[in-house]
Formats: sequence, structure tokens, C-alpha cells
Amino acid sequence: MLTFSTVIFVILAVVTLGAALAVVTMKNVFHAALMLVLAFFGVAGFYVLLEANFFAAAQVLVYIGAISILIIFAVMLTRGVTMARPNNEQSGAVATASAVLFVLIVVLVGPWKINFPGFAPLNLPARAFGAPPEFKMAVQAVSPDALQRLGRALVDQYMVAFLLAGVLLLLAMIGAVWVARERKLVEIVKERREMAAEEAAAAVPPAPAAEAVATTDAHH
Amino acid sequence: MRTDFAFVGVLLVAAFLLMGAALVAASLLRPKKPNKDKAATYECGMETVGDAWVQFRVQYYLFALVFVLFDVGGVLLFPIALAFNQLPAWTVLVISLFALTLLSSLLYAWRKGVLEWD
Amino acid sequence: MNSINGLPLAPFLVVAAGLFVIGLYGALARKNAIAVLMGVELMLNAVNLNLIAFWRYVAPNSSAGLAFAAFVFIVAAAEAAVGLALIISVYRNLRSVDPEKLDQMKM
Amino acid sequence: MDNILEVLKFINNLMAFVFDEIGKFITGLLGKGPGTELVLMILAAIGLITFGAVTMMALTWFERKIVARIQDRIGPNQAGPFGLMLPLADGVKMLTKEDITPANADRWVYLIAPIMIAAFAMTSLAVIPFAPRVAGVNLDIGAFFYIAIGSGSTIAILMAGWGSNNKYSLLGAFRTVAQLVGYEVPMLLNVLPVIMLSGSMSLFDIIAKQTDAPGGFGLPFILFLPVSALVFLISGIAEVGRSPFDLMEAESEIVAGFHVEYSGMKFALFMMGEYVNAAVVSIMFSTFFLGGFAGPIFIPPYVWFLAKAFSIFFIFMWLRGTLPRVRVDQLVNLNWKFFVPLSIINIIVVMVMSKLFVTFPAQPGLFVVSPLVYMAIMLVSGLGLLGLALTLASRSARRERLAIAQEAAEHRVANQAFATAQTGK
Repeated sequence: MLTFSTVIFVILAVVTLGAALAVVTMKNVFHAALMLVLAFFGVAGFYVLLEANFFAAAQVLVYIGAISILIIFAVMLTRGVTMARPNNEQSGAVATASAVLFVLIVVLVGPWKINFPGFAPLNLPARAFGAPPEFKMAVQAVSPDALQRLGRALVDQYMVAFLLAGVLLLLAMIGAVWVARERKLVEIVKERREMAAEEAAAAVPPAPAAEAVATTDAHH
Repeated sequence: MRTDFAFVGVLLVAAFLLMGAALVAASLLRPKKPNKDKAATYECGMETVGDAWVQFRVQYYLFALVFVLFDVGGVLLFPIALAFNQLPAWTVLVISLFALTLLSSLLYAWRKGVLEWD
Repeated sequence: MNSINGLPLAPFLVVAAGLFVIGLYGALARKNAIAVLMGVELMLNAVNLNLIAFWRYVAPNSSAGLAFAAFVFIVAAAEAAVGLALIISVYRNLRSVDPEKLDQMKM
Repeated sequence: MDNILEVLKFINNLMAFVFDEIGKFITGLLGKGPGTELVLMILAAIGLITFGAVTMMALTWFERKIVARIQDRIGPNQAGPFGLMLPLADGVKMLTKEDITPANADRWVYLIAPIMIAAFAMTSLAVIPFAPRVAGVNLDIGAFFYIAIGSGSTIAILMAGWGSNNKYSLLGAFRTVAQLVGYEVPMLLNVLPVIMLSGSMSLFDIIAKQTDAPGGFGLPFILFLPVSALVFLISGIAEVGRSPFDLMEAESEIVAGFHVEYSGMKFALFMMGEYVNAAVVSIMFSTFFLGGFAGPIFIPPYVWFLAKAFSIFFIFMWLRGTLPRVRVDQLVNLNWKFFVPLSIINIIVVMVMSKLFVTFPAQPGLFVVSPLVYMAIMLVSGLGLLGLALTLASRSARRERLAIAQEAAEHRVANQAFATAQTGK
């Protein structure tokens, strides 16, 4: 019989993959970002189907509530929202290569093993290949304290990785702030002077140093 | 009282549909006499110049950045908080170290003047 | 029992593969650096979906899959933060977000 | 005596009983099966959404009345007794008002944004515990779900700002997100101690931990976590954008923020989202820190629930009626330079304290104490931390004020010197 989960799975798959396709084809970057949010939401739905409730909520919090915000802010900070030609010259080749890769992966996974219970049209390949109708693997139930175990493992088994994650966030903060910070004109001038002085000290003939200063200034 | 997410999905879809229905109902009831001036962008009576694509300051991005990093760091603490009662005492040290790393990233941003709004 | 809620593992993997491939296309073919980053985010999501699916079907009693997925979240956030900061910085200097125009380092 | 107890028990469980009976009736009508389950879920969803809409109407009336009283006015008194019909009149007005879509708007984005805000607010109602066994759903990650779903409306705010294609809207949306979304961080960080103490993210378990149930403390968490409670309350007010943190609709600065281009029903949906979010924040505060529907003396749980939620909302109104709107830099500083560091230190203090002192011998800890002593220790350490933080903050604020005053004095001296030089010439 046709189960609810199967229907929901198909809907989620269509929404997620459709939104993902829109992300990579839309001309308007802002719309692409919104489609990205939809794709993230679809993935959260898959997490629910996979009984990873915490990760579904974390997906909403991290990806939809945080990372998409960051992306949309970046879209706003850089002009050129609509692109005349959204994709570059190699897009055709890339599309072919991606499609080939997809087919390869799917062959590896084995679509003939997909047997949607009670969803006959999708089971045609399974019959055509005459393969065993079901994936032979026993699935255990998730223990109700899976999340507690994760918490314990994070500070015990994966302690180093956990601490490194904190350090990674610190480094991300330092790097991003250093790169994106708006520097005051005084600071920039001071930096340029120091740079020029260093170069003048390093180079014996003074001409290249002056040239270097001229080129760096030309960028602003 | 159920314990699964199915209800959340149903509620989300129902809320979207009902809110949409409210808009549809309003569109049937309300008058519709559009004219050019009504549909113009409202900017205190001035004619708008260009579209809304004004350039924003990087400051906004930096605030979002600090927010994102703390949000993500906080998510990692939830399973640990859940298991906290069963954890041995020395793990407090590990968690504190993580929390202090987060705090030091905030202090870095603070010192670099990211948190000043002017 | 070889499925949860009547769903076997393979469909999840196929969807994840599709998501990954679409993300790959986006990362390689887009002319806007932010759109490239969106492609990368899609790929990370595909990987996470795979991790969670394998955790659920193969080892639901081990927390390795979940821990890995949690760290992918962290890495994705850090990557997005730094990547977008770089794009903004490049845009401020060159007035462009087209990755092909970033050829200052070419000799 | 037994009869009275039976009656009291019945009144206590009235809500659960009524919903059970409705469920049984519909199951009897349709037979058992997944289809019936779905029908029940849809009915529950419609019930919750109705609750949200009614709450919004009640709160708009309540707010006007309270703020009017604070400002020595009478408030609504024309439509119906005590102006109680005013929300209905508002609804009719919103429904029949002409709805203008700006010509330059990005139509779909513009249309979906208000629906999305209201729908996400409604979805956060799913986990609210109304009474024992009465909730949309008892998620095992309820507390985290509430935090997560609250972040969904951020994207809708950006959509509204962008879809309107209006500089004020866009700027308003960006300012809102950059300033107010940060308050999600202290909220998240201050739910963590609650989860640590209760050992569960299910909201029912959190409430049970604050009652006399086996394993419970018998005391509300606000006594254990005073710092968390305070920071959660204030950042909750900020996160839903209520006064005095209502910078997003600061009329004097950016017209009306991100929803300046919205009118009619779409505007009503924004308001609905705002009020439902405010209601959910007050309910969540009462669940996390005041024991939710559980109470010390015998009053039915749903009455406790409403009483606590409305008292918290009354505090919102009180602040709105008395405090002026904060400045942008104050808003940002309060969050990032005070709340977030304080929350992180608070988490560490709570962790150390709950490893030093435990109430159950089964938990790893140094001293086993009774819940009351544990509460006293936590309260003292929390208040000490709060006092320390406030002292530091006020000291640095004084230093800043003095520096500004000194700078101003120097300017004044320079100006006077300049003026005398001018007149002397």
C-alpha cells in the first residue's frame, strides 16, 4: 500500500532537487538565494524522515536562520544581482560532466534496489532488472537517548574535534573580520606608507618602489 | 499528544494555507481602484531615484557574521547540555574551554571595532 | 525490518547524489562568486544528508555519523563566513564578483 | 472527601479530557488508521491557529488598554463593552481595506513574505504545553525547536524588505536583521542552563522538573537561574521587536521599517506574526523559568498557564509604557558587550556549581544536597555574578561618560579661546 512516508519522500525530493536546480540556473542571485533556502528546508524534511529530529531543527537554525542570512547580506553588499549571462563558457561541459557523474553514482547505488512499497511506477526498473525487490539490510531502531550519547561523545570521544571546532570558529571570526573590516582612510594611508618604506628599504634602485606604490594606489 | 514531527509539518502547511486564504478573502472583499500614484514607491512623497539597490555598509555583514558563528557554536552545545547530568566532572573543563574560545572570538571582534554601531 | 517508515536507504542516497551533482554544477558553472558559494553549500548539504542517512540505516547506535554531521555544520558556517567576507573584500577592490576577473595573481 | 478530590481532579484534567473525547469521537466516526490520524492533526492545527488568532486579538486589546492606563488615558471604550469589540472592528477594517502592491515590487517575494512571517509564528505554537497532556505535540527537542523555528522569520523580514523595492524597506529590513537577530544568541545560550538542569529538551519534562514530581526540584527555575531568566526575558522582548527595542518600526528614523509598503490584510499578517511571537515568548519564559502550567496552590493548570503568560505580557506592556526607545548603539552594545559574555560566563558558573553540588546521589558530583540548599547556592552565585557584571558595566559606562564630558569640556575651552580671539580682533 502507498504509505504517507513515500508520498512525502517524493514531494520532498521534487521540491529539494527543483529548488537546487533553480539555485544554479536563476539569473537573479537574490531569487537563487531564496531557492537555496527552500532546498535547505527540503533537506530538513529528509532529516525528519530519517528520524534525526535534532538535526532537522539544527538545519533550520544554522542554514536557514544563519547561513542564508549571511548569503543574502553578501548579495546585498555586492551589486550585480541580475546577471546577463548567469553561467560561464564551460557551463555546457560542466553540465554534461555533472550528469555523467550523477549517472555513475546512481549506478553505483543501484536504482534497481529501489523498491518503493506500493508505488508501482517507481518500481518498474526494479522489475526490469529482475533484481531482488528489497535492499537486504536490517535496520535497527534509534535509541531514545541517541542525542545524549552524541553529547557524551562530543566531550569524550570527539573531545579534540569539539575543541578544534571552537578554534575553527575563532579563526573564521579572525579571518573574516580581518578581510571584510572597513578600514579607516588613516589606517590605509599608514599601511601604504609602511609598505612603501619597506619596499624602498628592500630594493636598491628606488624606481621599482615608486612604481609599486603607484600600482597599489591604482586599485582605489 | 504525539511525539513526532508529522504534526509540525501539518501545522506549517495549514498555517501557510490559512494565511494565504486570509489574503484571498481580503482580495475578494476589498475595493480595487489602483492608479499610478498609489502604486508608486512610498518614499515620503519624493520621486524615487533608481531602484532600491543602494549600497550597504560592511558593518551589517559583520554583525550577521558574529551572529552566525555564535549561533552555530551554540547548536553544538545543545546535545552536551542534554547529557550534562551524566557527564563526569572533568568535562566541565572541556566545555568551558570551548565556551571561552567562543568568548575570545567575540572579544577579538570587539577589539577590532566590529561591535561599534555608528 | 529493512526500512524505516517503508523507505529503504537507496532513495536517500540518490537524492543526495542529485543534490551534490547540482551543487557541483553550480560551483563550476556560475559567473557570480556568491552563486558559486551557494553551489558549495548545496554540496555540503548533500554530504550531510548522506551522513545522516548512513547513520540511520547502518549504525543508528553509534554517534559517529551524528558527530560528523554536527562538525559539517560548523565547517559550513565557517566556510560561508570567510568565503563571503573574501567576496565582499574583492568586490570592494575590483567592483566585480565574477571569479574569472580575479586574475591579478596571473603572471 | 473522595468525591471532592475526584471533582477537583476532573476540573484539573478538563482540557485533556475534552480533547481525548473529541479524538475518540472522530476516531469512532472514521475508524482507526493513518487517514484519521491526519484528520486529527489537521483539526489540531486549525485549533492552534485559531488560538493564535484569538490571542492576537486579545493582546491588541490588552495592550491598548494597559498602555492607555499607564499614560493616564482610558483607552478603547467605544466598540462594545470596554471596547472589547475593537479587535473585531480592526479585523473588518483590515479585510476591506484596499491593498496596494507597489508597481516596482518583486511580486512573489512581496506576497509570500507576510504569509511566511505569520505561518512561522503559528508553527512555533506547536510545542506549547497548555496543560498536562495538552499540546500540539510533545517533541523530544521542544526547547530547541522553539529556538530554531523562531529564526525562520528572519528570512521573511529580508524578503519583505527586498520585495517592496523601496529604499526605506530594504534599509529597515537590514537594520532589523543586523541589530535584532543578534538577540537570538543570548536566548539560545540561556536555554542551555535550563536544559542542563532538567536533563531534557521536552517542554513537559522541563515543567515536570520544576514540580514535586519524582526527580523534580519543586521550585521554578527562575530561583536557580536568575541570570538566565533576566537575560532571556529582555532578549526575548528585543527579538520579537517589542518596545523599547522596536527600532524596526522607529517612525522617526526609517518611516515604518521593512513593512512600510504593506497595507490591508498583508499588514495585518505582519501584526499577527508580531503579536503571536510576543505571546509565544511570554509563554516560553513562563515554561522555562516559572514552571509553566504547574503551580503551587490548587488552581487548574490551564488557568495557571494563562495567568503566567499574561503576567509576562503585562511586563512587556509595562516596559513599553514607561521606557523610551533605546538608541541603536545601546541596543547593539547591550547584546554583544553585555548579554553574550554574561551568558557564557553564566553557563560556566552553572556547570561548575552543578558538578560541585548535586541533588541526586546517582549524578556525578562532590556534595549531595537537598533541592532547597541547591537552589540557595545557585541563586546566590547567580545574583553574585549579576551584581559583578552590573558593577563592571556601570563602571565602564561611567568611564565613557567622563571621557565624553572631558572631550566636551576641552572643546568648550577651545571654542571660547577661539571666540575671544575673534572678538579681540
